[in-house]
Amino acid sequence: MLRIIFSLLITFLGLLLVTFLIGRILPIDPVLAAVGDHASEAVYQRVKEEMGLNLPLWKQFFLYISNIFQGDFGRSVLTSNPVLDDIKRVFPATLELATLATIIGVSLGIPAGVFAAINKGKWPDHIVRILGLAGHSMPIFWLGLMGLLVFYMKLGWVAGPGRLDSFYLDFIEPTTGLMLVDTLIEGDMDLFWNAVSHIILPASILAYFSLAYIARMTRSFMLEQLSQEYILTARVKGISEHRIIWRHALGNVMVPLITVIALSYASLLEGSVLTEIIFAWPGLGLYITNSLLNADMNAVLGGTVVVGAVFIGVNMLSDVLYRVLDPRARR
Amino acid sequence: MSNEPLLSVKNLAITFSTPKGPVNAVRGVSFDLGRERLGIVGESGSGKSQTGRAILGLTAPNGKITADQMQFHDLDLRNLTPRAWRKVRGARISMIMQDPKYSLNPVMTIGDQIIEAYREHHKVNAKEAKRRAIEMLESVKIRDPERVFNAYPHEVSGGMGQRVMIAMMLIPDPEILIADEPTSALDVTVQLQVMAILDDLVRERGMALVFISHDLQLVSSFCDRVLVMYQGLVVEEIRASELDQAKHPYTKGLLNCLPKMDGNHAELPVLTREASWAEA
Amino acid sequence: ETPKNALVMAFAIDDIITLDPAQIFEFSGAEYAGNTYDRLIGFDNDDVSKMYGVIATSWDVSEDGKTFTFKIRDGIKFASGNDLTAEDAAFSLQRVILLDQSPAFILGQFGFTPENVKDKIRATDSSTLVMEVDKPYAPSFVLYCLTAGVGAVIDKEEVLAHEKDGDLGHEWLTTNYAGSGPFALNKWTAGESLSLTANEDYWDGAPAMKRVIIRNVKEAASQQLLLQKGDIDIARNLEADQIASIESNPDVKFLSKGKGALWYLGLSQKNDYLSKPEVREALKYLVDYDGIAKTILAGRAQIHQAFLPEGFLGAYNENPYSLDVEKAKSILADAGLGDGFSVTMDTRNTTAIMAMAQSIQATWAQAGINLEIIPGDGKQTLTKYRARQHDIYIGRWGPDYQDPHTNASTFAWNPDNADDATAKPLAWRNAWNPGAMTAETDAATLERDDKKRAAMYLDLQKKVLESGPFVIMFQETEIASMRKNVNNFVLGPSFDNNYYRFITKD
Amino acid sequence: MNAMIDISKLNAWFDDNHVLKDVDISVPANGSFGLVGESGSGKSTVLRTVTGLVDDWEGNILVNNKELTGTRDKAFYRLAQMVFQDPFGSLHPRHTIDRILTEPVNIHGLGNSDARVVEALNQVGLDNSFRFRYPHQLSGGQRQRVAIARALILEPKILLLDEPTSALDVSIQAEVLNLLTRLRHDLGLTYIMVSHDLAVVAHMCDDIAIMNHGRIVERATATQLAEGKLDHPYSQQLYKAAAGYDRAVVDSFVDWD
Amino acid sequence: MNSHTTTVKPGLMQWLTSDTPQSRFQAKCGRTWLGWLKLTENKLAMIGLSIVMGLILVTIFAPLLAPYDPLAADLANRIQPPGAEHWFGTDQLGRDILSRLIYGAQYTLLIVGLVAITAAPVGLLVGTAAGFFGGWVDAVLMRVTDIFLAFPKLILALAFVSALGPGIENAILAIAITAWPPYARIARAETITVRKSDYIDAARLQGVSNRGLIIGHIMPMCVSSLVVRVTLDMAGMILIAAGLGFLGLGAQPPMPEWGAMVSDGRQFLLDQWWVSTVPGIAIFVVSLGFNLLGDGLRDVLDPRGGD
Ligand SMILES: Nc1ncnc2c1ncn2[C@@H]1O[C@H](COP(=O)(O)OP(=O)(O)OP(=O)(O)O)[C@@H](O)[C@H]1O
Ligand SMILES: Nc1ncnc2c1ncn2[C@@H]1O[C@H](COP(=O)(O)OP(=O)(O)OP(=O)(O)O)[C@@H](O)[C@H]1O
Ligand SMILES: [Mg+2]
Ligand SMILES: [Mg+2]
Repeated sequence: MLRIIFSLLITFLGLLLVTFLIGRILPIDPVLAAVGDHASEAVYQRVKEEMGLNLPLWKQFFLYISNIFQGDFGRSVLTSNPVLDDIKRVFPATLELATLATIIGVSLGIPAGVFAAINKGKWPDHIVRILGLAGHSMPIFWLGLMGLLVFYMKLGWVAGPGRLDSFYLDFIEPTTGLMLVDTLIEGDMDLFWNAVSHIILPASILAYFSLAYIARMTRSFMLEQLSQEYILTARVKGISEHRIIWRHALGNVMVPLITVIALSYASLLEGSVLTEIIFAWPGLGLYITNSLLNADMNAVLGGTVVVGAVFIGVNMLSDVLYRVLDPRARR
Repeated sequence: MSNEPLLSVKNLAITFSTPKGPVNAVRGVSFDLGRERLGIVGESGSGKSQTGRAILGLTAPNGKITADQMQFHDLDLRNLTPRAWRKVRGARISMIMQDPKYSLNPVMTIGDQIIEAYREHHKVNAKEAKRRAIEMLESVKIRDPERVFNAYPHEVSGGMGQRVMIAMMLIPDPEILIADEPTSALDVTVQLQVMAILDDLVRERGMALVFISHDLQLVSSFCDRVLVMYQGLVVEEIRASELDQAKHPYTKGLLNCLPKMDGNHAELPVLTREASWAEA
Repeated sequence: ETPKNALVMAFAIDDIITLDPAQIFEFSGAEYAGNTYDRLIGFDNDDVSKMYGVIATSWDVSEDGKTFTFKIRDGIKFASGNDLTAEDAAFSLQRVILLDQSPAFILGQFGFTPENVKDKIRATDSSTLVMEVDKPYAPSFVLYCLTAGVGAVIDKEEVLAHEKDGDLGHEWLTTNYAGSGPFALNKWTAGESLSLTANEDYWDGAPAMKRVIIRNVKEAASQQLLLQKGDIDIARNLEADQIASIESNPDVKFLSKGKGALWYLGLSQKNDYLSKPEVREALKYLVDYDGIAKTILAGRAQIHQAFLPEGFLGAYNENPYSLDVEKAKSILADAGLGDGFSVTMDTRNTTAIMAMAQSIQATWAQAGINLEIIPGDGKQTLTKYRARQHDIYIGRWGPDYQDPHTNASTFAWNPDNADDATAKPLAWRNAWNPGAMTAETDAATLERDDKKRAAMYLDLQKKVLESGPFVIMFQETEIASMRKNVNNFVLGPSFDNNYYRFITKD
Repeated sequence: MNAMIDISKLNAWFDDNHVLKDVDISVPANGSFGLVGESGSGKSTVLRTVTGLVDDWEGNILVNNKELTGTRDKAFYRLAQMVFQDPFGSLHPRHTIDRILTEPVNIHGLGNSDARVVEALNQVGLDNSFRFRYPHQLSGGQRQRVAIARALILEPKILLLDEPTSALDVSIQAEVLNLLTRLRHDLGLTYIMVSHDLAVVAHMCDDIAIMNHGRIVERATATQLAEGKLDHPYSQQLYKAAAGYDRAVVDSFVDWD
Repeated sequence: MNSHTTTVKPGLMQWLTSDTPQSRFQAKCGRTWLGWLKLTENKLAMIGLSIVMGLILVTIFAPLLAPYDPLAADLANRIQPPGAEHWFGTDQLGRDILSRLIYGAQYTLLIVGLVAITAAPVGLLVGTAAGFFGGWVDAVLMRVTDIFLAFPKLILALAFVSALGPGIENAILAIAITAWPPYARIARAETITVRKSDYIDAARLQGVSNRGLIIGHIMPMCVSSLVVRVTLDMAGMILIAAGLGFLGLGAQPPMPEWGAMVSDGRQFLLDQWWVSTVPGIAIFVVSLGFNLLGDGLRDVLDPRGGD
């Protein structure tokens, strides 16, 4: 246990250090984000000092780390909020999107993969594979804009960019920050359905990506399991093919699959900058990118810590699930 | 006992299509099976397992089966629907696999796997099924059936696993049991213990047993009758007790090349194969 | 469809970093302040030389030109309910100097310092504000500076109630509101939205729109979709081609207004080629002004080559240069550069600038000049530019206030061309020493006769046009695309005079 | 007697699992020593400890009168080589037979690799046509011959054989056993041979030890074994089991786990 | 389908498929030939291969194939719809999209090629070393891998591009930096299963050094799953490059890099769809090609991976 915590700590420190160094080598002047292009030299110098940028590098890093351990991530230059507050706002937006996308991706991807595996080499297999590959091969911003054009503009099935219709924006005070949950807490079904109609398109587009990956991995794990001896045993017992696939084979497929799903979930939780831009979705990816492009390093570091924590958290969760699903891994 | 055949196979042939061309794994095998212990021996790749699997309709998809006859009671095994096969498998013909380590589902408890076999063919409630399963585990001489029932396959030893396998395959009470090298992954002593259990069960239930092995000595000491296979052909069929009078040079050669425990370090006679053996 | 009494707008507002008028220096921030805070005085959007009182009802300039006295309007209330007095006005202006944020120099150039500002700017009674400047500046210069964002009047009592560590309420006001304007802040969610509510008691009449919701939509194509679908009333950041493509849409109309911002190339004089006067001249002949204006910027800009935008006092509106490859070639040949040369250009990666850069790249190639475009994000190219590490910088310069000095002091003024200079105007960034022009620029601020002053600026512009290291190309036109039923949106020459308060919807 | 291999008080551990307990083995030059016992009794571990594949061990191992330490040098591998149980797993699937055999020659700088490879192949009864095949193009018996050839190419004095025939058919087993017997005579090799098959060990070895749970429970000569003169009940049981299936005998078995 | 059997001389066929090759060269050829046969059986993989070959050919013969100068701006002729004169229309500066597409092929090839030959070996080295040595070497290397893995991919790439300055080479470097950690993981996992195997022990007993073991024995076992993974990832690399292009940090204008073309055209997507869609389709087709090829290669190289 101590070992795990220690190695987590090292990973975190490493993450911070790398981020910090990136911040320093970026040829972007962080002061510019704070004072703008037209500021006078005096103001510029004063702000630079205020930001602690004239200290030696190691001192800056040390200060930053010690602040973090006191729970202080500093203030973002761009939003002038404490970074922690910003993250509390942007992360739920990403979390909501990523979770829904993963739910869609998993609930369609696994059956698709299984379906392809049991029909290996026949047309259902080819269809699943081509559709899956397509999901992996299209630029997401193109797909996003096309999705908007077709489903929002032309067909009117879904709502446009944003998490809610604009004039609903003020009506909701974030409790959890998850729009779907908050609207339910408020008990306003109109708002809830509005939120659903906004999230469904970006979530589906992200889901398409994870679906493609999950389906492909499910297929190949499934093929591997179906050639195992215990499947033959099950057949010998006279068990229905249905049960063999969904209980026996899938039960074993879930074990490696859980890691695949976790990784794909973790990568969605990092936030997809491009999707967030297209769908005006104020999420983590956009936040970090914007901060990075303005050398708003407190925000970038804070965001990276969150992403790192999410990554590590999801990995640990998948380890736990792995143990639950695979009795061999239990101790 | 063996006068009325349960299963009659005539001229069974199995051909696999592979990238390198067709492989004739089994070429015209015929035999009748009564309520007896029939051994099939032969070296690796001679088609023993494929013969056994064909009886259960479990040949791999790239394999093609032809036979003049494959009669099990009133069922023609050559053209059963998947649904009909499921009624036969487990309930009427069953099979024990070689290696319990790979043949049991690693993520299901042993109990669940046994119950599943039983309930597939018997409409009983879960409690009754569990009672039967525990009973069955006891009858394969497992000392702590409750514990084993709740255990996962990796938590039991190889010998134990093979007993579980036997319990699982016998619980629906089949008429024919095919055992494909059921003990070759086990230690010698455990091997014999498992065979003793099998022996008892066959005697008690009046089952027909097909015992597949490459160990001539073991088969001859255990079975009633032996089929000797070579390159997909049955080259000799012989009563087990008369094995020392085998006529076919292949059978004789196999017997001869076993090392003996006589303290003699001399060269072992080796098998010189003749092309004519492989001609149908 | 949006509600009748609310305005929904898509606008890239992620440049807002503060809501404190003493610090705001960004486009969308300025627009926010312009709609939520009142200033002492304002100017007519259509004729900027006409100034009128807003919070001040009238003003006087002393004989020596150094003392300005303002009479404050009665009966104005802040959103907090507090009465607005001259004390608030004085405090607001002092606060700008005391906080010394980016825009502070706009007032600071009149000699105010944190030490003296409390004496120089003061309320003599509840309705009189007195301001003493250090030199007899042209009165229009001083007054124009007061129309800028730093002139916003804030609620002293409210702000000081939230003071922390003597910050004059700066931290609080960064995300909060203490004004008296036609709209009040409802909520700002950085990077997501900004929402305003109407001030029902506004002294000049309550706005028709009870709510204004501005949503941050970065992607122009998304803005276009939202507008076409009717989910927003106004889209602010459509690109020229998008506007062209929805021009025929009967549900949409456009409002355009010439802005003060200029598109220009800054040619670093540290580069051996660019420091040759012939090269500077030739490059001015090598931009396809017409083509870019008609196609890439279609409607979003007009050709303008002098450093004062049209509408400013003394602006020079002739455009002597046009694309003439042959002429450019012969000029280059005379300078011994007939075989051309290679330079780089730092280019921020927005659609319009990138397209312009590529067009320029293509025309320069015709004269044998190999232009390498170095794309980068805005802050990145700017960082390089400010550090004088560029060859050429293609950029956009917006005036800080409505007086000509704002641009003169950056294009034509550079008292110290050393790398460690304290003042860093555009001329400095391009390592250009304008010589006597620096002094002439200073002199123009003290010319109290507007006619003469205009002539001085005209002269400066012509000199810079001829010899300066700037290829000024276009003056920006802002186009707001809106639904047919939206009326009376007002666009002013700069962002802090884009007004929502007159908007009505059919 | 001048022992080629002399192991005394050998103990070995895998983590906390004590798998060898005070094992003593002594094999004279050109001798052949058999180790039998059930699965997991530690037979392989004895051989792997000698060859340096086990890290955590104690005791004395003398090979050719030289005491072994923690690491084995190149010279040791020219003296002792090992043949693994599984001919399918002990040959690198992506290397040709040629490469498998050439590599040790080059590493030890023996030179003349072509000739050596051909010779090694001939020694194990494989002709030149096998040289450029991949392992998957060979049968089990042929692979085991290659494995033996690889061990022989360094001209060792000692071969450690870990169940070299248990994965093979009886007819092939006979060929491989004959080959091993012939090589021992021709090259004057010393063997330690591990097997679970009493008959194989009895056929191949002069002295035998029976292992159970990491201990040697009984030692016997080949003749003693042939006559069934074994004392320990476990050895007795093994002996009886080797005779084939006999219901009565099975009932007398006791569990050893 | 059988045309290859008729075009190849029977003698050569026999030589190739011989079970008893007479030389190293013959053994290698035989193995390659068998792999090739297996690949040719997979129709999808062949489609993938032809797409990739097509890409390579287009790259080589771009000057011959392209009807126009890909860089020649012609503002008068901008955003023309597809037609007889410009098959795929023109872009916002009036450049011929088809010609840009043809010239852009080389950048796509460059991106995937360079990333593959930088990221894969780094990942392979790190992963095999970590898996082989275990202990603290493993701990350190895997922590570093984790750190890079825990970083959002695009952001890491972005950071490196901004640090190094934009441009195709730096974009490639940045993508490579983000791409290696998964390879290290794969290689490590593979190494761990392999390092315990008998043939590694056997090699050790021949006196092979650790370095020799890693390079000569372990790496060949990891290469096939890595090759498969790399081809499957190529689509992702093209897309990340496109994403960098979208954010303006990929290729330098006027370079006709496909991702940048998609991104440039997006403001016309709603009305002049072809400007963005045509290069989008090109990216899709090439990604598809690599994916199909990768899937096919898996069947050939890595029989465990599914079939
Ligand atoms: N799916 C398949 N495709 C191609 N050939 C196959 C397939 N399954 C089995 N074979 C071939 O059929 C032949 C007979 O195989 P079978 O498994 O019956 O042998 P066996 O006698 O059981 O051998 P062992 O003792 O090794 O188990 C072998 O040559 C084998 O390679
Ligand atoms: N690498 C290892 N890590 C941990 N435990 C091991 C390892 N190798 C062997 N063991 C354990 O050491 C004990 C002895 O193993 P060993 O392989 O020597 O037995 P064996 O007699 O050769 O058995 P078999 O006949 O199955 O080959 C066993 O309990 C085994 O589980
Ligand atoms: Mg078999
Ligand atoms: Mg062993």
